[in-house]
Amino acid sequence: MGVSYEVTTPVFEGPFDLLLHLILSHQVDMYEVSLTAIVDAYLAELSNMERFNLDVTTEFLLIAATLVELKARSLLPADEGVDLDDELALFEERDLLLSRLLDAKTFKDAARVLEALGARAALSAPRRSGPEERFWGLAPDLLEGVSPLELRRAYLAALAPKPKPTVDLSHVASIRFTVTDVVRSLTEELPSAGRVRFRQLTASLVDRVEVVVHFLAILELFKQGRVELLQARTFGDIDITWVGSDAHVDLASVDSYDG
Amino acid sequence: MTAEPPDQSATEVRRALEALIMVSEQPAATGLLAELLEVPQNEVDRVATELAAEFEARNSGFVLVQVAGGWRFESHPDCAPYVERFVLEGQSTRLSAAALETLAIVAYKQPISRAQVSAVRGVNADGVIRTLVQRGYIDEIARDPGPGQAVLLGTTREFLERLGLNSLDELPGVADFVPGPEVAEALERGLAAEGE
Amino acid sequence: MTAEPPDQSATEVRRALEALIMVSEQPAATGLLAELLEVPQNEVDRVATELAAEFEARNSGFVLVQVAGGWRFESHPDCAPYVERFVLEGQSTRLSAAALETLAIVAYKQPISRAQVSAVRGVNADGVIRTLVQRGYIDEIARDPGPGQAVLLGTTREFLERLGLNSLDELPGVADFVPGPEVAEALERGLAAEGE
Repeated sequence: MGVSYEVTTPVFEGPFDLLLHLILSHQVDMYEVSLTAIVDAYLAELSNMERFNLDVTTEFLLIAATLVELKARSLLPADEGVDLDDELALFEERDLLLSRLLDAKTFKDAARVLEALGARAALSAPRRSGPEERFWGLAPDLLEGVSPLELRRAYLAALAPKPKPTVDLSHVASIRFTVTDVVRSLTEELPSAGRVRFRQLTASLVDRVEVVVHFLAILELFKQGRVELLQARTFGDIDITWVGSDAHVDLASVDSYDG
Repeated sequence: MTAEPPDQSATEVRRALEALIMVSEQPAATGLLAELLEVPQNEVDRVATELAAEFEARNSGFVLVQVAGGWRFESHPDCAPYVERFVLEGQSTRLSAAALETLAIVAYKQPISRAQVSAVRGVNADGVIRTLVQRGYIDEIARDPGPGQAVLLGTTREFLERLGLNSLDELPGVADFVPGPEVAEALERGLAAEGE
Repeated sequence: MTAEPPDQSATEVRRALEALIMVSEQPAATGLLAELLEVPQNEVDRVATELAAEFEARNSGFVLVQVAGGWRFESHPDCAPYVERFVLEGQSTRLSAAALETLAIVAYKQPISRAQVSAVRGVNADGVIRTLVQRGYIDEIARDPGPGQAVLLGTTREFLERLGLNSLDELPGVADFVPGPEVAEALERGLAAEGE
């Protein structure tokens, strides 16, 4: 590809952060940059990430899946049989990704301004000493009408367990299994099935994220040489053929997705 | 008081204003000052602005500034090296990049729910939000009227104070940050399938 | 800095002095000021005395005075009627829920450090504590013997009087109430954090 990229910041706050960094750091030779380079760099970063939680992983994977989809489209020869809906959906996906990247960039820049404002303000310390002691006695008695029992009530209220800030999982709740889970179950099912189509495999799945997880599991098995993949045309169905021996599938390496 | 010279009362307002701002622990709200001095609010702001200029012209070690809807005395930024050694408050730990970005999202999109913040960030932001709430920058400011009644977050008065802003209107417009066409183009090209 | 005019450093001392006295919550001790400004103590007193005269000549609403071995800005006695009204009317007449909770924590858990109070409340409580101290309900009653020597807070005699209690033993019992594990943890963590 000839495009070298350097990751200057080892920790990325999220998939947009990473993708933004990758794309913008390629800006030097913008016209040379290919989606393939971006996808490769992104996936390389992804596999470098060792331990992170399900939330983070799925978010990264979703973006990865979109990128892979975009890439797949560019690699495969154009075909007049392409489903227009699929193509539109892909464009929509890309625009969505683009607008989220623009958002990420916007708030990154806004954050820098807030930081500068805060740093400037921090050069001054406010006066907070309040009225001189001679005025203190004039202040209305704030405890008027407060009984010892009310004080007790306030104490109990202060010590009562605070409602734990709940983690909103609505955006990931549909994932009932991880890539590892799917790899494991596919290694059990595929040998007897021999050959299966991807759409057949995922027909019963409702949520797109689950399809993505299956897709990534298949890619993982492909990487490990357990299956062969054949896609006749863009957006066409994928034939999955089990070629692996009965040898133990390396689940440990898959763990890096969801550790 | 009956035969006072014409500008005596102006002097009195000016002196009382200085005294009140001096004893106020929070930025002294313009409305409260107007009430106590029995003058219109714009008169308070006018006199205070004049005073601020006077202290600056005198090359004072303190400044009179308008912050979070009120007036307060602060040390002059030039004196920071001396004040830093003395005031512990100035040494509060700095916000991480993640916290600053989250703060920017809340500041510009308030009121906003936790889930919405996470969506913009692309990762779960609950931990960062908790830190910002604990440090007083943001707080729950409303409830979503919708079915979930999600807590909506916004910036606090303290946020204004820490950033030295009089009101949210003083934040640079978000339009200033929207990436220019060249960045948008670079991003788009980055995502474009080659061969197009 | 090489070709600075002869009185540049005198101006700097004067400005820094104003800044430090302005932001000091207690009268700024002459010894401490001398140390921070790197000038002799009598120089601090000389400059401050000059400044005090200058502010008086300007007919300011504030005065610079020497109290308890230090210097501080105060409101001018002439402006006392305004300050009195400010203290009487400018502030809320009821304890906020947050302030009452903070007071209750100090009352039941004394002696307790600021950090521990903040940890139990889950938000920084310094502002509320300052108000409670000024109102005379709580005060510093000891120092943590640990490495940080944190100030430990407790309730005052005034607090007991206002609540109509003879002693702390008369506070309604809370023995049957066991705080949740996170409160216990907050108490421990608060102490540890302050010791750092």
